[in-house]
Amino acid sequence: QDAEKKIIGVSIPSATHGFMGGLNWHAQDTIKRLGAAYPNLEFVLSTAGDPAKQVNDIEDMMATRNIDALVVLPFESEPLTAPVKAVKDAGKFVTVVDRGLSQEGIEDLYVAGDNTAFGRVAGEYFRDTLPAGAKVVVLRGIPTTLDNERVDAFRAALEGSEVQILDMQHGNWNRDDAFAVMQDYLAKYPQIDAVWAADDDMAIGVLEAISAANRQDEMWVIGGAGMKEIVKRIMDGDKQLPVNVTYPPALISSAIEMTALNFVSNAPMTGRFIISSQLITPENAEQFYYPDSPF
Amino acid sequence: MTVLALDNVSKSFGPIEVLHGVDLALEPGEVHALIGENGAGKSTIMKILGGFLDPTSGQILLDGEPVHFASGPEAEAQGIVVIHQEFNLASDLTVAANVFLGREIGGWRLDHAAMRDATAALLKRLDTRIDPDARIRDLSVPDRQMVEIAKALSRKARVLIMDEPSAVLTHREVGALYAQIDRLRAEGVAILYCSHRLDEVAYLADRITVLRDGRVVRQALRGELTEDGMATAMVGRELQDFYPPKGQPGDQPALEVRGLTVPSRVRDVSFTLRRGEVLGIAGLVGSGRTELAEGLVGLRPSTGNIRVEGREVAIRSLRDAFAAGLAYLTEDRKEAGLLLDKGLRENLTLATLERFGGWRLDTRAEDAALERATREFDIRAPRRDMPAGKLSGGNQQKLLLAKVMLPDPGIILIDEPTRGIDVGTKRQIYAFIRKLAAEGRSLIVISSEMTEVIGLADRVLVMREGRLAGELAGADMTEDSIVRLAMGVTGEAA
Amino acid sequence: MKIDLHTLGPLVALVALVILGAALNSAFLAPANITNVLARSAFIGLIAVGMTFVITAGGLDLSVGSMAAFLAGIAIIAMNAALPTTGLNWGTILIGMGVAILGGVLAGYLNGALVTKARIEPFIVTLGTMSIFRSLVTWLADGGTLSLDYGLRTLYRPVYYGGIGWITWPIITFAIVAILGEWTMRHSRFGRHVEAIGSNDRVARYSAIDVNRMRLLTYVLLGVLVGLAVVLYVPRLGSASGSTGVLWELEAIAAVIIGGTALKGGRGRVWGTVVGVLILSLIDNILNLADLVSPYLNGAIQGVIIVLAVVLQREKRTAEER
Amino acid sequence: MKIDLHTLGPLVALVALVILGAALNSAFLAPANITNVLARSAFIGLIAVGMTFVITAGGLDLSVGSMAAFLAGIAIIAMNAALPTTGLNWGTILIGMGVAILGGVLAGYLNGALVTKARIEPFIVTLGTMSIFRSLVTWLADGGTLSLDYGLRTLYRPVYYGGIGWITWPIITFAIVAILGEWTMRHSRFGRHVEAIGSNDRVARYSAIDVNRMRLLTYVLLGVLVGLAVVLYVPRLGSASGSTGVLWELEAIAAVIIGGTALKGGRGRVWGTVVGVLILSLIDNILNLADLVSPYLNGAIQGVIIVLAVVLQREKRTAEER
Ligand SMILES: Nc1ncnc2c1ncn2[C@@H]1O[C@H](COP(=O)(O)OP(=O)(O)OP(=O)(O)O)[C@@H](O)[C@H]1O
Ligand SMILES: Nc1ncnc2c1ncn2[C@@H]1O[C@H](COP(=O)(O)OP(=O)(O)OP(=O)(O)O)[C@@H](O)[C@H]1O
Ligand SMILES: [Mg+2]
Ligand SMILES: [Mg+2]
Repeated sequence: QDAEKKIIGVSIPSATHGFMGGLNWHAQDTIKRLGAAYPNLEFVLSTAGDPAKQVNDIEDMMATRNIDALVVLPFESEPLTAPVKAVKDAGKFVTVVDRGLSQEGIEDLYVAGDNTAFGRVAGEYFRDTLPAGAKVVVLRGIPTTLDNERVDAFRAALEGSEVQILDMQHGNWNRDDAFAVMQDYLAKYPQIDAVWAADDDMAIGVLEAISAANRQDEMWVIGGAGMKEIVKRIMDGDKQLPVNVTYPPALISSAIEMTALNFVSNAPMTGRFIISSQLITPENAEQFYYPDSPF
Repeated sequence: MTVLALDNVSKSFGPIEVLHGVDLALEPGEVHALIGENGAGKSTIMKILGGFLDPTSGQILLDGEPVHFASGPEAEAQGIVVIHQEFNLASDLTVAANVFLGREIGGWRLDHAAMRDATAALLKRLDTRIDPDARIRDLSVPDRQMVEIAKALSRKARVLIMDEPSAVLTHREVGALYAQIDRLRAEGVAILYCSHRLDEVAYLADRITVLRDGRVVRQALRGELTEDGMATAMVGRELQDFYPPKGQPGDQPALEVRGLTVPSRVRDVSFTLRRGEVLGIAGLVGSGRTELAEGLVGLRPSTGNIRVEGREVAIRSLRDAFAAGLAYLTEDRKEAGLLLDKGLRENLTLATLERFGGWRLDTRAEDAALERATREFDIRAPRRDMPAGKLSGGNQQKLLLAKVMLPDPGIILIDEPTRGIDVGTKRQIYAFIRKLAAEGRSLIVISSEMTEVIGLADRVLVMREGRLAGELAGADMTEDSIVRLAMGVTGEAA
Repeated sequence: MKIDLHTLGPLVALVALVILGAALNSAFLAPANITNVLARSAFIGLIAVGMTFVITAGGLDLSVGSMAAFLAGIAIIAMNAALPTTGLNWGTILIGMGVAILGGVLAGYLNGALVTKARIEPFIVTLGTMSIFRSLVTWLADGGTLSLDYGLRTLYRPVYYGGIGWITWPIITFAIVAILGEWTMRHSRFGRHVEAIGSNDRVARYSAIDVNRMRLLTYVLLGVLVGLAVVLYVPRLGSASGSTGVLWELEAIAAVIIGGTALKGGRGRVWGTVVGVLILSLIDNILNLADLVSPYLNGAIQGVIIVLAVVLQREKRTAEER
Repeated sequence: MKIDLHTLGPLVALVALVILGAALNSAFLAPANITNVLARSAFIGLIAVGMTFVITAGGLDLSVGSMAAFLAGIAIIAMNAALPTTGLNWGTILIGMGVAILGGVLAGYLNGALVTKARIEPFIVTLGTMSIFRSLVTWLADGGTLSLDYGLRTLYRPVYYGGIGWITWPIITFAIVAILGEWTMRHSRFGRHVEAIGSNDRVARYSAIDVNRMRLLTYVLLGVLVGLAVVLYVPRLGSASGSTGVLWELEAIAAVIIGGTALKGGRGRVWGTVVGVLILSLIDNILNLADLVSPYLNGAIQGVIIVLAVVLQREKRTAEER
């Protein structure tokens, strides 16, 4: 039994929208589980509402909690690069989750989803499913780099096809905003064949707006990230929600777990783990369904 | 040799002309008194001279030359200093900061010591003990007025315009003010002085201009007009006896106060007010008269035993006092009396709204009440829908009186009833107070005007440093004996 | 009747926006779009009417957005919890509505009591409760979303989407509350007292008005209206989360001030507030309907229009004064 | 000397927090932690000192957070653009600093001019410019992040992290600005006039004070201080985006009011503001020191502490007034 106590700091953005909520839940759940399993591991969790606060949190972990490892999901890549590098330079084990730092080679372990694939998989589905001349509208997230990556990949996938993107507005990964934007799309465009809502929270708002306008039969909606309600409806074969694209919030669990293993097992845990986005279809939906998660 | 003059000046607010072709000339080394009824246009003239208002027609002559002042400060740069009827002090700032506001002493760093010393010297000259470092909001109304005067004295004035500077002052402070006026006159300053205290006009003025309804109706030199003559010229008719005859108070006690204490301001005051009686309360500034009244009506936390009509009542808020039939008219009409930005109607009925309609306020009834009040209290407003703050000072006071009388109280506490009120109206108010007493109501009149207390009250209580210093009645009520009690001087010759 | 320039200014801005909208897109004046915009305005609208009273009495409430999220959260939890006992019927929904409104009363009372009894600056009190409510709802939702049971949601849905013809319930509620609010401000004792307190609270106290009680009441009224907004909000998406109602407080305060109510109190105009709310919703709607610019710049256009709407109103006022 | 209870109240709260922090974690009082807390307080601190003047003069500025993001954005763009010409040296960084400060002057001037010349309520003006700045920086960054060239960032880094021993430049800057601010408020003509304007602007006007000019100056001063905060911020994170400086305005205003400056103006306490800023930073720091509760509830604890800090101060005041 290794008596030495190891402290692992976990710094993630706070739960300001559905996906982050799921991620927060998975992080806390994993910490609770691992804390019980490995008594010599201690975890410090902090959540931040903006990049500057996240840098503060990391500084505090270094200065007052004396962490041995840091698991960080950067709020934004650029501003977190230097502070995380400082942690690495202090000889700590660093795991970066989901959003890569703007400088290569800082982290020991990288666990991420694939934003480009997230947009591409959705885009390919649109391209392959929709007939020529079909019209789609897009709801974007909060203006950020990762939203840009997703949207660019989506657009690239549709390039050359006969599918036309009518409009792209920001729904800010928020149900209410998405509802309002979709209502206005519906007022503005007499023909819409499909909607890419890019996030399941937004998809919920979009679906409400469509059914309020009684146009359920005209269009289908694709969200993203595999929210349990949406996955359930895919499982049930809902025509309005033919498929979904994964971007599992559970990737934080893998990251924390691998970091923990680095201390409790002999196998060195380093490298890059990209969890690519997959298409959830009615056939495979069951394996993506986590009824206990809040997301 | 005229310094400043108005030449055929008229002034309109909207469609209403309030000054009609006024001529006025101020000479150096002379005190020029401007008198007239409430709303006659005195303050308007002063504001025009001071650059705070533009005349609608006519011109202002400075040293014989026509001038135009774009603002008050511009006129002040020419040596024309105004003490306004309403306070012009920033209440978050200290006394010294206010006195030197806009003309601070010092280079990069303000010279606090110099300003404090200069302020202390000015205040000393005015014979007051105000702390130059006190904040204005912590000062009493008279003290604020003394600061205003100190502020005006600190400017190098060629022309000093004073709009009712003495209205809120007591005896002692008025003396200090006169001394300063005499000094300035000797230094060749031209002074325009407005007051409703005719004795003071007779004492101070070298020249008197009487204004009625925006017109000059009389100009006179010192000694040409008696006080009666002034009153007659202002009102336009003969005025008879100033104070109405006193009545016969009943024997039943209307209000019994035992051991009333307002923490740190009033201690252990007991008295009885009989039905139909007018009880005066006199005292120096800061003697705690206002606090006594406010403690009595629940506006300040107080302890003690109060009986109304023999029944013991617990008064913890003004609402309780209303329910017990007490009403209180504050001395601080700008800060505690009227909503200056609201209309006359809203102000009149504010304290008694439950009498005007049920769920929906009955504006008709309110208008009718305003109609009655304007008649009864002779409130002169150019327009019904104007904000109360645009009324002339005296008319604001009348509106406040009307507001307090609206609930028809049985016991009425009036703090400084005639502050800023013209002689004619004063008489009306005195008669009114007497009439109320004759109807069986009981009144407490707090006043800093000794003659008013003596002329009006059946009995007078004198306060000193938060305690009752004595009680005087009948022929014992003389200025001399009141002052003795108020100052704590005993024996015959002090 | 005298024309009130304070209310007229924003009205001009509103009309200008309507004309702009109609010119940009013919769908703008279609009944469906009008229904959408009005119904969406209802939440902020109800809250802003309450806020008008709070601000008129010299107060402020930054917590309303978080409060709405919190109330929506507890209402959903209550309905889900009651469902097994009370069954899938309107009774359960009434329980949820009751929880939202009662919760609003308590939350408003909390704010009001801290302001009047503990004598803390309203800005600080409601900044504090804003954090508290927001954090409580996130905690209740475990960082995620609280969702109403699917059956209940289906039953409850018509409260947002149904109505009399195209005039849906939110529109009706908003209209009634606006009329009652205007009436209360103009014609009731309460409104008169609220204006008096905001104008000069010392004068109000010397006029035997229970200043603290009235102030407290304005916060409670606002709380009730937030609760009512929640009653209409929950059936729309059937969920609440930490991101519900973010920045509603700023929108509500902005609507109140655009409408001509003075931030320092003393002068309340409920009609103006209604116009302000409509201006703000219309800006969003028009930006979505027209392909004006990069969506990144929507915020800038919004900002410019808000300032312009108020310029229209102020220009008049300066002329009136000297 | 008379003891000022308004400043004493928050000071008590600050001391209580320090004791709490030290009790929770021995590392709390270590120089490294103190440096961290003080240095990160500097951004809000500088802004809050400026905000003290704006609020004291009876104004308000909601745009500072967005303004900071915008200024950081243009400073970064300017440095990146200048780099090929001027090379990798301090000259380039000085250009960036100049752009930030000059931009601050202009942005402050814009706010001030709209408030004083166009006579629009400060709340609305700065709500508008808040949207505008935020949206401009998002647009400049094309929805993503504007990053400073890596070489420049390395060169610039010591401006945030370096200093004299553990007293880093941000701490030094904040200390100097706080002292100058306090001095200006207390001992300069400008400070005196600012207080007079906030207390009663008619009186100020009658005292030959150019009220509009002074008000405008407070906004410009605040703009400059926002620019200065940006000069320190850029080397810390090396980037700017739409999420930079979100909610800084609320934090700065809260610090000012916790410090005892009245929201309605007339009474400015720069020391109090400094204490308020430190209280707010310490709350965050202490929440990170110990795993007190669910992170979801951090906001609630924060809210409670803010209200308590002000209760401490108000309790005293009521006692004094009675
Ligand atoms: N700004 C204004 N707008 C409208 N009317 C005004 C304004 N200022 C004064 N008035 C009116 O002009 C008239 C003259 O007012 P003024 O203040 O000069 O009277 P006054 O002689 O000073 O009276 P008092 O003795 O009561 O102070 C009054 O009827 C008053 O209501
Ligand atoms: N330290 C103070 N802080 C606040 N208000 C004060 C203070 N001292 C006096 N006042 C106010 O000033 C007014 C006058 O109070 P003062 O103690 O002079 O009583 P007074 O005997 O009634 O004198 P007078 O009626 O002549 O002004 C009262 O309204 C009182 O509330
Ligand atoms: Mg007058
Ligand atoms: Mg008194």
